[in-house]
Amino acid sequence: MVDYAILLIALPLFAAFLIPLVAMVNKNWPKYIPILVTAFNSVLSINLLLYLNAHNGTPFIVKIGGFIPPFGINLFIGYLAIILLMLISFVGLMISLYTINTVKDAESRYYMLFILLLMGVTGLVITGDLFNMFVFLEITSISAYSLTAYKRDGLSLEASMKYILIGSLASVFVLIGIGVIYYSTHTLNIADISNHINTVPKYIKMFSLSMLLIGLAIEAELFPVNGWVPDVYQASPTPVTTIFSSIVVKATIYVFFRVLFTVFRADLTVMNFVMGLGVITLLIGEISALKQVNIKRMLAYSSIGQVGLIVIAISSYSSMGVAGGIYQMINHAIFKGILFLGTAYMITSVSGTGKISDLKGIAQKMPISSFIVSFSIIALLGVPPLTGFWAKMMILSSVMSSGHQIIVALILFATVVEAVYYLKFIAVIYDSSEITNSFKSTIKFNKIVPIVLFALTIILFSVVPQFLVKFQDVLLKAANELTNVSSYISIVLGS
Amino acid sequence: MKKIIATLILLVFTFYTYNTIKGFRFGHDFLNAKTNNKKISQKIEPAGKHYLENNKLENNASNVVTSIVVSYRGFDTLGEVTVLFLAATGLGVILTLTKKEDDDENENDSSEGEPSLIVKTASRILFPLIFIFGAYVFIHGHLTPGGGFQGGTIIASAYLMMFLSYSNFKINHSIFKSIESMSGLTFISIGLVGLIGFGIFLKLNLIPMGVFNTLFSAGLIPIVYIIVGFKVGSELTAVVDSYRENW
Amino acid sequence: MSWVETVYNYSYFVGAFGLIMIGLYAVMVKTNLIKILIGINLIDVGVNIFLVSLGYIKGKGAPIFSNASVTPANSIDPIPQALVLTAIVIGVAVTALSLSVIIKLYQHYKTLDISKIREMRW
Amino acid sequence: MNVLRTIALILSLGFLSSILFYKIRELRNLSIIASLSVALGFVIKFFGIYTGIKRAFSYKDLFYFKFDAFSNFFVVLILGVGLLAILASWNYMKEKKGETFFYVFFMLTILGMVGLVYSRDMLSFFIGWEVMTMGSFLVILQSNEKDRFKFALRYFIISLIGAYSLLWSMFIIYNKVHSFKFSAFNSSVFTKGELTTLLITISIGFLIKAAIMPFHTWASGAYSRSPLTFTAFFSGAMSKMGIYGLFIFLYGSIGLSAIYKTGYNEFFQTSYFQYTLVWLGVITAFLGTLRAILSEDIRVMLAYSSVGQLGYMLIGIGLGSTLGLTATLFHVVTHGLFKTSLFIVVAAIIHRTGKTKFHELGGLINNMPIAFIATLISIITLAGIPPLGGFATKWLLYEAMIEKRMFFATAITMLASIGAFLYAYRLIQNLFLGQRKLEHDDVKPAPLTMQIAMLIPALGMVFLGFFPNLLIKYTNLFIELINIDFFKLGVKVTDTAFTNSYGYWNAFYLGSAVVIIFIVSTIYYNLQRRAKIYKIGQLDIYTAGEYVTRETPLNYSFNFYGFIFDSLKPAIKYSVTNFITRISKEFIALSDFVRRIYTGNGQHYAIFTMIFTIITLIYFLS
Repeated sequence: MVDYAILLIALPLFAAFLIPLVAMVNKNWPKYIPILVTAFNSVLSINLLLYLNAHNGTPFIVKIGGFIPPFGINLFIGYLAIILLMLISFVGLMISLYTINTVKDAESRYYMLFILLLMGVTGLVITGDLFNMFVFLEITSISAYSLTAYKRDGLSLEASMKYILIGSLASVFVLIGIGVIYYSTHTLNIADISNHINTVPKYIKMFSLSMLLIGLAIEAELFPVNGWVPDVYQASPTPVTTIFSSIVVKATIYVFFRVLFTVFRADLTVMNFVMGLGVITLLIGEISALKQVNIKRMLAYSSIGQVGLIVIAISSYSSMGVAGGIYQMINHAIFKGILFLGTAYMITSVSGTGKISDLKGIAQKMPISSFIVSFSIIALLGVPPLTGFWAKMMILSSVMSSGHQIIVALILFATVVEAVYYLKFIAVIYDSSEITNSFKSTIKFNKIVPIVLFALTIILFSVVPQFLVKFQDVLLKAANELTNVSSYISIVLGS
Repeated sequence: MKKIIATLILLVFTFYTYNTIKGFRFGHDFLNAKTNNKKISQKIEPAGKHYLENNKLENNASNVVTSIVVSYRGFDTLGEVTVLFLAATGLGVILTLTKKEDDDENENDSSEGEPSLIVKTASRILFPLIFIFGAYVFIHGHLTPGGGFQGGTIIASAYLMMFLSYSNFKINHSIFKSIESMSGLTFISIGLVGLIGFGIFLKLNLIPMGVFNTLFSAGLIPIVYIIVGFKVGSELTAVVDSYRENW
Repeated sequence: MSWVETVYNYSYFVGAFGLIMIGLYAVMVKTNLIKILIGINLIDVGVNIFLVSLGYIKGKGAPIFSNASVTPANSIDPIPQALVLTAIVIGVAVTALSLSVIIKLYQHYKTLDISKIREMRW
Repeated sequence: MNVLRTIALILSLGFLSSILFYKIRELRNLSIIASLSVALGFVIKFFGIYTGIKRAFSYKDLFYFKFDAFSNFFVVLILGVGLLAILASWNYMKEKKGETFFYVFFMLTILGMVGLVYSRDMLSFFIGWEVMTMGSFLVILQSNEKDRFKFALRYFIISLIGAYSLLWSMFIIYNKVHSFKFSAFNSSVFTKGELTTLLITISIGFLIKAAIMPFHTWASGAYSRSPLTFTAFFSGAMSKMGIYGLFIFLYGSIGLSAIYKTGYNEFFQTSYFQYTLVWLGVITAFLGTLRAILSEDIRVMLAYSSVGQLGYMLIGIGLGSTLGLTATLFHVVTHGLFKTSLFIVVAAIIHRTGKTKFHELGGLINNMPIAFIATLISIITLAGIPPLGGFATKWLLYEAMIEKRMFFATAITMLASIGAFLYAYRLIQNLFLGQRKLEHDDVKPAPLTMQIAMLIPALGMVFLGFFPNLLIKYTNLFIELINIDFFKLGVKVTDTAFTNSYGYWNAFYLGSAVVIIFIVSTIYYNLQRRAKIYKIGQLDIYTAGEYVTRETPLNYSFNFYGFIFDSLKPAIKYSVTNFITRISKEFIALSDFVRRIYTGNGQHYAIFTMIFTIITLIYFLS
């Protein structure tokens, strides 16, 4: 009985609808609901992992409404989905811990949007239906639009406007793509489409593929279409930015590749194109980050670069590369969680505007968070034997073995560029000359605890080799779920 | 310059779209066409055909589109409802006035832009009629074209009319909010009942299916659509109200 | 098939993509935010028409079995209609949200010109 | 228990205790010193036993380590120099700002280095390499210099470029050989072009760490800005890791025949690649010496001196002959000894006086006699004057170069060693002799631990000067160990001398002769002095009929080699440092240009989207 997996979506939805009623009873209660929901989801996804381990790791489907897959909507849950689910719920839990007493004039609507954003991402990760995926994409983006504008000042409205403009184009392209593919296969189930995709005339298939690729590339922040990203990251409230960077992008990248790999059974020409996009995204992101003065904007460009790296890894199409990409997703989610939350904590302590120079010498006042931030930067740069290094090794070796030596060199070059601006940032926060800013020091436990927990995760991933080996096994299985089309079809449609 | 670029882009886009559409067969009866393609390992009929043929058996709703929207793809509809809910919430968030801006526009001259008496009276009469029409549309969603979304929109339009004719017409926010929440909760609860009872989320044939093509048919579909109608109506009204209040 | 014939036969598709093209042109060229939003709405409408026309089958009617003359065999494909319903609702939601953003933007910047609203760049 | 595991355990315990007791100075320092000396003793104890026998262990078929004499040679250097540096830091770092974490990161660096030296696969080598770089970067940040961040960053970034160059070549190898083990390398699966790429990327990685020109730009800043006792370790042991890496990659793994495959020159009997290495070494030795001569800051001078000395080692590597490799290994030891000693002397002087420039100091011989003796012995070794060890290096090196018919290069190298004498002389003349500054009258002698730390290497140098053959006996063995079996052993060793095809060098006889002459002349001098008691003080002179007071500067020490500087002025502005600074500026300008693609105008983003659409459609549909 794994049908309770639907609770991953149903429960947050229930909670979101419940919040207005709760808020009527007591204004302070809604802020605890996200914690409860994400904690529940964490427990549930761990439970699913145990179930999967007990059943040979074969992915399972959940039928909604009791209809057999090609006719009803189904969920598809395997190791990959569970890894992402655990990531979503864990990061979500940390951020909801952090959010208590953070958002100014915190009202119940913020928590509704927050939960629904997480719900949309969860749906994206587990759905097995193309149109349903579109719906969840829209849920994700509409809640993201609103959360971006949450501060209601000029910057956030501007960012939200740009996001809506580009996001609408994305949804249009996705919808056209879905329409064309529906017309050619007469079905919307991903497995069923995949089963029929070879009967579609090549021209029509490629048209549909490019439409979906464009639409999803916008959501997955690939280069020429990611103009909205830095603005949105800079202007939205920091917990929301953290979710964008840690979770939402990861889910959209997953969807991007699920569509390419499974729906279209993409071949090498497509993958080379995507890899090229990844390389450009990586380079432009890292190079643009070099001269930023605003810390959130710098981290935003860095996220873009990391997205490029993940895309390169997964588009190498070897199981090692895909596994490395998934690994890097996890790493990046944790690192960016620390970086965004940690720097935001610092910035609120010095009441700064978010400029890097505001944080001059902050390390003397806030040693723990400064240390953890620096530590995560070092791990992000891939200094061995920390966790970032192993992911990078997997990615590099797979890209190398797919015959793209130049891309390996470019990745390494981009990492050097990344090191420059990140180390400059460390230099600023450890600058001991003098502190210009006024400093109001109160240790807030709800802020420091998520950061510390994130750091412990890094150490867990880095230091415990037994865990690492087992983990690599899981990663390879997850990669196999993404690349192996025929097993996907047989699991969903039955053999 | 921008125009030239845009035109060029659109020309290329049109070229490729045209080439693609050329491959389509408009109006072709693909539901009943026979495919003898050997590439497919397992032959599965088009989903549309399956819905048309099995709808009566599985859902007992005479409107197949409704049974698809509510039953076969009920999960989508849940998402759709969520999207509207999100839009209403986000709108409320964005349009909430911050206190600083409040002071600038504090002129309450309500009498000047007031519509004439004829408009007011007519809308007062029309309001219940439109309301009932909306209710009719969503109650009969499984029998006739229409349904929860359409009916909800009609109800919201009734409120819109009232907003237009009475500049000081106010709705009770907490009631609307509660309706919104309660209907959403009910929708999910119906889904959860199926999950708890049968292990299937959103199972809609829990109650007797009734007689085909009558009001009491199609299991839980009309009930879900009524809930959706309430929800959409209250949400869209809230949206319109937000605009009006915060302009 | 000559292109005139194609256009004639596929008038729904042509209309749908015509709307999409007009909308895209507005999005790319017009600087007024409201006009851009209208452009987006045109694209939405175009896509919806496109989706509906995908399910159309010549000589068949709506899939509502309220009288006996309608049978599964002479109904059109109902799925695109269900999809369009969802797509319309989503389009409405996005439009409502973006209108509210535009209202607030106007109050803040006192302009609707998109090229002047660029405090964040580079 | 496995020796390797024991050493790892001992060092890790030291590291952990440095973390645990990071605030309790005595406990922390003692535990670190204890762990280092136990490890050192352990290595030395098994040094002989495992000579030639290769003790190895691997973990998960991924990490592969070996305990053999070649590695032990370097490990003894690392642990020894590390021990001395930490000993010296006890007083030097006392009550300084970065004291607490200095030891933690120092131990981290040592751990990484020991790991990389024992590793016999590229993956663990790389991990050790990065840990070392990271640790040293963090140590530099613990100093009190104001501009330490700038130089530490430069060091780290350039090191990262080197490391990634190495990583790239590792992946090129792994992609073909499917193993990271050094021994698994098989040159037959590589084409000539690939081999050339490999050689270039590998050598870039190591030349950067060894600060060979043109990759030396980080060296002067990083050496002079880190805590000076660490610089002793940095220059004395860490810079040799580049040399070690070249050894193990070029000759231990890739092999001479594969290097020859990339292009062989009949006249020089060497490959073009090696020829380039030799010339890089020669240029580095010459220009590094020149820059050292022109430096006014003691620390910068020693930094450039290190650069120049590493150049000598590279020459030996590039030659690739037994003589050359022997010279390099020999120089690794002598350079380790005298640079450690010199940096600790300088650290002591700066610690006591707070001055870092030559012209601010002088006449310290009476205040710091032990430091003077250590300096004297060190610079004799540095300048390559017989009878001390430096001469043996030079002798072997010149012979090796002449053997390969590189006469012009030899001439320049000889010129460079004369230059080495020039700058080394300044250390004596400007620091210890001459006129003492007024404010330095009551400068105390160097702290005890630093005195110990500077004297031990001095003794080592004297010992090596008399018995170079003992070391050469081992270096022959090492060269054998790293699989260069096709070399004929060119250097024969007897008890007191070593011989090769070009001649014969018995350091013991010569050294004894020098000592005897020294004793005799001392006795003679003292007898003479007793005869005429006529003592001349420093101020017993007149200028323009005026008495000279202590305030009058008598010592010529500012801009000491100014005439050389003046003659080279036009050339100096074309330095590599300026070039790299310019490149980085251009790059930042480029990045500023690139990010302008995010114009901030939402409509532009929409247009980008449409352009992307068109590109995608054209790519996929035509």
